Amino acid sequence: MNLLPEWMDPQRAHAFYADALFLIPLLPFLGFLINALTRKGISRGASGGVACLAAALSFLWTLLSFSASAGGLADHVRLPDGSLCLVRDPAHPLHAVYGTWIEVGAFHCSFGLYMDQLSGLLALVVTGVGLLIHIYSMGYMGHDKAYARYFAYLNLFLFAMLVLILSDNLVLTFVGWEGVGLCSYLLIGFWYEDAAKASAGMKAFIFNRVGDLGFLLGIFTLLAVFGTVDYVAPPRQLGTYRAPVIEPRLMKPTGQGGDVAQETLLMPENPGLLDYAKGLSLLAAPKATRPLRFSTPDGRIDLSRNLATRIFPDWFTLGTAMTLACVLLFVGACGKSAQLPLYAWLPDAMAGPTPVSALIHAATMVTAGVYMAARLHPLYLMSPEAMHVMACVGGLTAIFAALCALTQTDIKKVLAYSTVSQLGYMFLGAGVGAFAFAIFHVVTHAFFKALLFLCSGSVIHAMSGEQDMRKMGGLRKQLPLTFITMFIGALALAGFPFFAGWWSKDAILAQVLARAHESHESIYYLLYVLAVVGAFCTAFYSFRLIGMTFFGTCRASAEVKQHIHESPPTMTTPLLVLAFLSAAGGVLWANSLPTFLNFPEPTQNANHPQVHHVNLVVTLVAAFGGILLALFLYAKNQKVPQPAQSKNVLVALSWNKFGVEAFYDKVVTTTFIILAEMLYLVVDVLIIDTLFVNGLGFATRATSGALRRMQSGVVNLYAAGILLGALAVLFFLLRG
Amino acid sequence: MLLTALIVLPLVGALPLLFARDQNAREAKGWAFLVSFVTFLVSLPLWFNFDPTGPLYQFVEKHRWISLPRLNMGFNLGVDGFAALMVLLTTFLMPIALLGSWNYIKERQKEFYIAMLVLEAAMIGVFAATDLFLFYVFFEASLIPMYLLIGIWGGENRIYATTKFLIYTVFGSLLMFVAILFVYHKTGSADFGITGLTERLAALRLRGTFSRTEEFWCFWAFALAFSIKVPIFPLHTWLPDAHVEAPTPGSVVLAGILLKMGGYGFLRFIVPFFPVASEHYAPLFATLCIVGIIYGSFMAFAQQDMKKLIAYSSVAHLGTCMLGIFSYRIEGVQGGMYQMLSHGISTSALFLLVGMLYERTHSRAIAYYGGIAKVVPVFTVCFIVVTLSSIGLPLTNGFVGEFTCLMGAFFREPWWGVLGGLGVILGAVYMLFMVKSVFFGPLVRKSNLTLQDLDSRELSLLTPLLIMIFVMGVAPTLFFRRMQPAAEEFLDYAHTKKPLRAAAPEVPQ
Amino acid sequence: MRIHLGVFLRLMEDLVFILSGAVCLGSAIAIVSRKNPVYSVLFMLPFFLGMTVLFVLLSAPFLAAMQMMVYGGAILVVFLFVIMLINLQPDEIRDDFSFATYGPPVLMCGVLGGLILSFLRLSIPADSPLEQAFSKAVPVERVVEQPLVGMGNTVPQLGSIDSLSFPLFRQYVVPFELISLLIVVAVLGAVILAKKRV
Amino acid sequence: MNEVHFVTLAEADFSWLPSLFSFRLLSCLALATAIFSIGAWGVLARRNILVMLISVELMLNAVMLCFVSFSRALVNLPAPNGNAFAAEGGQIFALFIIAVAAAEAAVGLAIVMAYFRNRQTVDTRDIQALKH
Repeated sequence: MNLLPEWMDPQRAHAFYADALFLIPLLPFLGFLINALTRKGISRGASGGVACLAAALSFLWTLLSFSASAGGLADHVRLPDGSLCLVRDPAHPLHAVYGTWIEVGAFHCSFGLYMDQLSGLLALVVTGVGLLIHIYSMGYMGHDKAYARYFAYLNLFLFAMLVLILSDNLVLTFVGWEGVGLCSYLLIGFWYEDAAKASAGMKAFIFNRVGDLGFLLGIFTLLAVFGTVDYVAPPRQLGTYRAPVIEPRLMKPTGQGGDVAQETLLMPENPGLLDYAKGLSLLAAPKATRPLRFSTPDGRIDLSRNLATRIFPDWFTLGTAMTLACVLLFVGACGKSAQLPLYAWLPDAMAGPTPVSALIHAATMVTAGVYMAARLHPLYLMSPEAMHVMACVGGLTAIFAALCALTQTDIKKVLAYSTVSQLGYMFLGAGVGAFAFAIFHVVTHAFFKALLFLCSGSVIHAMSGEQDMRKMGGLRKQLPLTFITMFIGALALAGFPFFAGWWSKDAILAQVLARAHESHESIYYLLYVLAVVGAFCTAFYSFRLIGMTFFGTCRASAEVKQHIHESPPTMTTPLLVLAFLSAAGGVLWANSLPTFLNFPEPTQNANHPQVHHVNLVVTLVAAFGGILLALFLYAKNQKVPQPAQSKNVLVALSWNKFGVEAFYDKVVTTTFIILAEMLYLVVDVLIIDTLFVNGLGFATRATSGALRRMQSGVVNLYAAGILLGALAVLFFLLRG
Repeated sequence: MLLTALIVLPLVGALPLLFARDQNAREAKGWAFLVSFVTFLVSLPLWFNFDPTGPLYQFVEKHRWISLPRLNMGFNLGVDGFAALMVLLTTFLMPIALLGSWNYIKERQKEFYIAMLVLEAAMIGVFAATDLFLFYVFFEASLIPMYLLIGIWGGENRIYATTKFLIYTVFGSLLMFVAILFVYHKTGSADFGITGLTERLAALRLRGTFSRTEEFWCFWAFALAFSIKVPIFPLHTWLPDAHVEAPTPGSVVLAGILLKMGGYGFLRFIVPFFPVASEHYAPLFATLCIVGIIYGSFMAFAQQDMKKLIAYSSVAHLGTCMLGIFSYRIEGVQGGMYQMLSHGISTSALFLLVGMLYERTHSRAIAYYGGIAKVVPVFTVCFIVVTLSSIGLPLTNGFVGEFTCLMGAFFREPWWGVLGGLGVILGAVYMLFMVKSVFFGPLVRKSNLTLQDLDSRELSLLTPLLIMIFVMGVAPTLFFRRMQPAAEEFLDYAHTKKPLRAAAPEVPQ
Repeated sequence: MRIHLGVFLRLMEDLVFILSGAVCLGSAIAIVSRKNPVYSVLFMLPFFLGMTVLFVLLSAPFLAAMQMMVYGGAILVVFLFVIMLINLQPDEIRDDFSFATYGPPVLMCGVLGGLILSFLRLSIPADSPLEQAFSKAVPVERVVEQPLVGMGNTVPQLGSIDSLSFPLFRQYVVPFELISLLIVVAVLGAVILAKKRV
Repeated sequence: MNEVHFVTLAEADFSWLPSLFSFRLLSCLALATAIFSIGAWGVLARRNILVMLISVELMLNAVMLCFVSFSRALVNLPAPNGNAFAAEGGQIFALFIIAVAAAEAAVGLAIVMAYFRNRQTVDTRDIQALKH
């Protein structure tokens, strides 16, 4: 898809777009500044308009840059000698460095932006879905007082998210990483008069912080091993056209693997993490046993100056270091992407406005962890253990959250848990090496989950703020448009064939099964089973939601009933667009995605006929089973669940989220508070202050009091003193 | 003459106040602010004319002061990159602090402003002195105005607090004085020039005439004084009391600059003078710093009083920065220096904000507030921004310092980085908890409904701080470039790799 | 058997020394340990007598006379007078002789004595020139090389009046005058103190 | 001066003690020491000012004894730097001591009198003006 104007020389265009990348995050930031600094100044329409305009321009520019990066130089380039040279490089990334940020000792990190297929794709999703949700918000937040503040936050979020995705080094990614955390904190606590909502925001931030520490330590570890945090080698020089495209190292031969001999010849002068990983992957010896300090004979890869050997114990091999780094980074991902055990903030995050839940807590921010894993996949591929961890955590989260979602009655809570569960699927896929499909699922999930949230928002809007599904029902008459779109979304989520969700989830499951089939490790079979059960649950709860909301009779109170109305077009248009995407979005890159992202094909072959068919059948059965059962239970014969009073142990477990959140809220928090109080009272007040500091004071007073008594006024005693002095003098005289 | 001018200017400015007849002359504050602002303007060359690629010490001046046959103290001034930044921080914060005390100080105003100006002069002297004895004089001199500030214009419990503050500090610094005299005697009573002393001590160590025992004793004498000042973990209890009782500008100066003298001492004296002992005790001190980080955060969480909370938070933050310094990695050392600067900015801002709230309601209790964000939106925005910088959000000053400190610590010993990093989490916990319970939630107390939002004076004194927060967060290289030579010099001494110039001149000309 | 005269004299000296020393010590102890101050004062008499004898023995006859007159004659009597003037009834004398008040002083003084003694013993061994000089007889007259004004080149025997008076009014004249001044002042002070009602 | 080792009673030698019972310099000094210590004992132990004054007299006498016995020894030693009357010096100082003792006794007793007239006591436990 080449959107370049004809008159533009591809090379100059490429350079131009690379240098102009900064516009993509900058536009939303400008929108934020305008809305933040002129809070009272401009009218509601203006502030909303500014925000939407910023998002729209950003999306447009992303599209242009992406097209430039994706295919701007697809066919031929002009060599310096004027001859044409074929470059079969589907991906020629845009890379620009705008200046140094931090430079201390050996550490250097810069303000650099980098758009390759991966980051370009996600930037598109973010800006696109973001734009839709901005438009939707204009309708949804129409009645809110803090209109400008809302759009300011939303733009700020877009800015941070785009920095996260487009940055060319880990530390700048971390900036976006924390930035989106901040925005989610602000937006969850958007209605801060409600203490519960404010606390929910705080909870989200703190859980994220726990992950961020892991992320930081991961950065340090990588820095210690490779001495850099850049993803790839910096571009030659800023502004002018960069030669690397005609360097053979970027002429990746078609088909995977490629001519290793040719590949290995080239290593940029100061490589980035991914360059190192690529180079190491071409070395013969297994990484697991390679010592931390080595350099290849031809000096291609030189880790002999790294810090790691000074820091880590002797038994640390390169593999161990990679495992450490990747697991630490994955901890960060757990925080951000709400995986076990750090998922607990996401369900509470639904306290925020619904569009926010759609944008931040479903479509974009929470997938940052998956993006990080995919961005660093060469590193992850160097450490099987880290992949194991990722797969297991992902699988467990998927089934866990799906089970939790089964009995929720709050419409948004259901979607929240479903989000956690879907994220679990993504990590499961990444864990078995199918990074491309994980990203694929990120994209499709962004479509249908955003759609579902927006629909639920429209439902809530219609029900004048009611979120409990037990008070809804039979809404398909009043809200036809919302009903249809949400139905499509549910189908996509449930993995109904040929809907977006089906392609991606099916692919991931196939990969898991294939992995199990090839490695014969029982854990993967288990994971596959869990995932399938999860898929069944997904189908079930999504249609339980549909059934309880749109079918049967309306259980709402009278005055709510007469307010029920279809949402304004500003809200329904985005629904339609998203509905289309979640219906057809999967067909786009069903199987071409790996080559498109030029990720390595997963080691295992998912097209193994046996695997393929088994998986196909199983997933279909799970999906249909879940859908039919749910419709039968909740659409046909109307039973209103009362999970809180349920005697059934399983229901109770699911309703109470297996006690995890209770554990966090009660045990951890209380322990923390008590510990703090105790420490303060015992150590600070009692031991240090009372015993030592004031104790010294009292001791001084006491001794002086004792000494004062010696001045009794009895002459004899003074005489005794004199005599004692004489004694002492004599004594020392005698000692000589 | 620039540095001398900087020291003399506030003192001269204080003179007219001495003769002011009216006790609470409105002109007093205006004059004091004018003087401190002029001082700031005069100090600007330290930024613009300082050449990072030039010699280590710049703006060097030497004057005869006390030169007796065996007692030779020069009035020698000079700044390296870091000291220059500290002087700039001082001159930058002082007008802001004075502006912050505009309505806070009601009685005995002229004395107050005299004390502040004298304090400024002393603090500039501390960072500008290149003569150990001169440094000591200024170091002690800076105590007296602070003692008065807390003792006269403080809160209910001020006498206890100020006595505690004074005794704590003087206890340490007197021990240090003994050690200073010992070192002076040991190095042949030539002079008190810092560079000279350092190199002579190194030479003695090479010759083996400066025994391990002597070095360790001296180290402890120095380290105690400066650890109390920082403060490092078990010696921190004077800080919360002093902060709670001190008037707002007092807290600002105390947290912003006085505490930095501790870290400055470690950088400038302890490690260069006694590298062997420092290397030997670095793990111990790092452990104390880590304990300080975690423990201080817990303490902060347990507080009901905002000022106390912030005080404990600065225990944690300075723990981080000392951890960076003790890592002996260039990243950590520069990070430590940077953390000092940024802590000076953000904590001062926090104290100012709390002070403004206190001026309005005369309460610092967290429980007193709640949900006031609706009433004072601008104030809330400022407070949240400062909070975020204090918990180290990227693109604010807090992040750069914390990040580099932790990086240095991790490179020295991964566990230091891991444990020190817990501060990242805990910091968010207590700060956000305070923000939530002060600004968010329903507005319970009716009296808070009439709170005034920031007026132009308060905005204008906060703006520079907010700007600095982002400048330091986005363009840290401006500062790192200046610190680098100082940091490298420090590391050369720390690793005893410094090539000894025979009969080194006291300050490179 | 005949006893050599020198030996006999030495024996006598030892005997007298021991006797007078015993008297001094005994009366000193008595002075300090009598409950009633009157007895203390009375026991001063034998003490001063013993001292006088010792002085004679140490060839200081003039000093002995002075001792007898000033101490025995003046000071002792003054003490007696004072005792009489303030006639303490036995029940007013509240000196307790319990171990608590006597033990520590005795101990301290014992230590003091012991220390001094060992000090002396070590610094003056039996064969030291001082000891030998002490054990020699006192010369009747000493010959000096350059003659002294008004005395020629012989110095009279130690302790005789003229042997004392000469240095007293020559080289020790200033202290002598000062002492006399002191006595005048003391007398005046005593009179004033005793007269006016303080 | 030569070094002293403090020995236990068991290993101490007392062979020199009998020589104190002959007329020697050391024995005179020992006697003076004893008297001095007794005087000191009196000053410390007694509460009666009169007796304390007497004890002071004892101590003064002890000192006189020292002077005199040294002068007795000095006679037979060569006169230092031609001072013919080195030996007399001791006795003259003893003379001075007598004078000073007289003065001291006079004043001291006068004070005692005055004090007694006001307070009706000569007991040091009642005379504690220095305490305050």
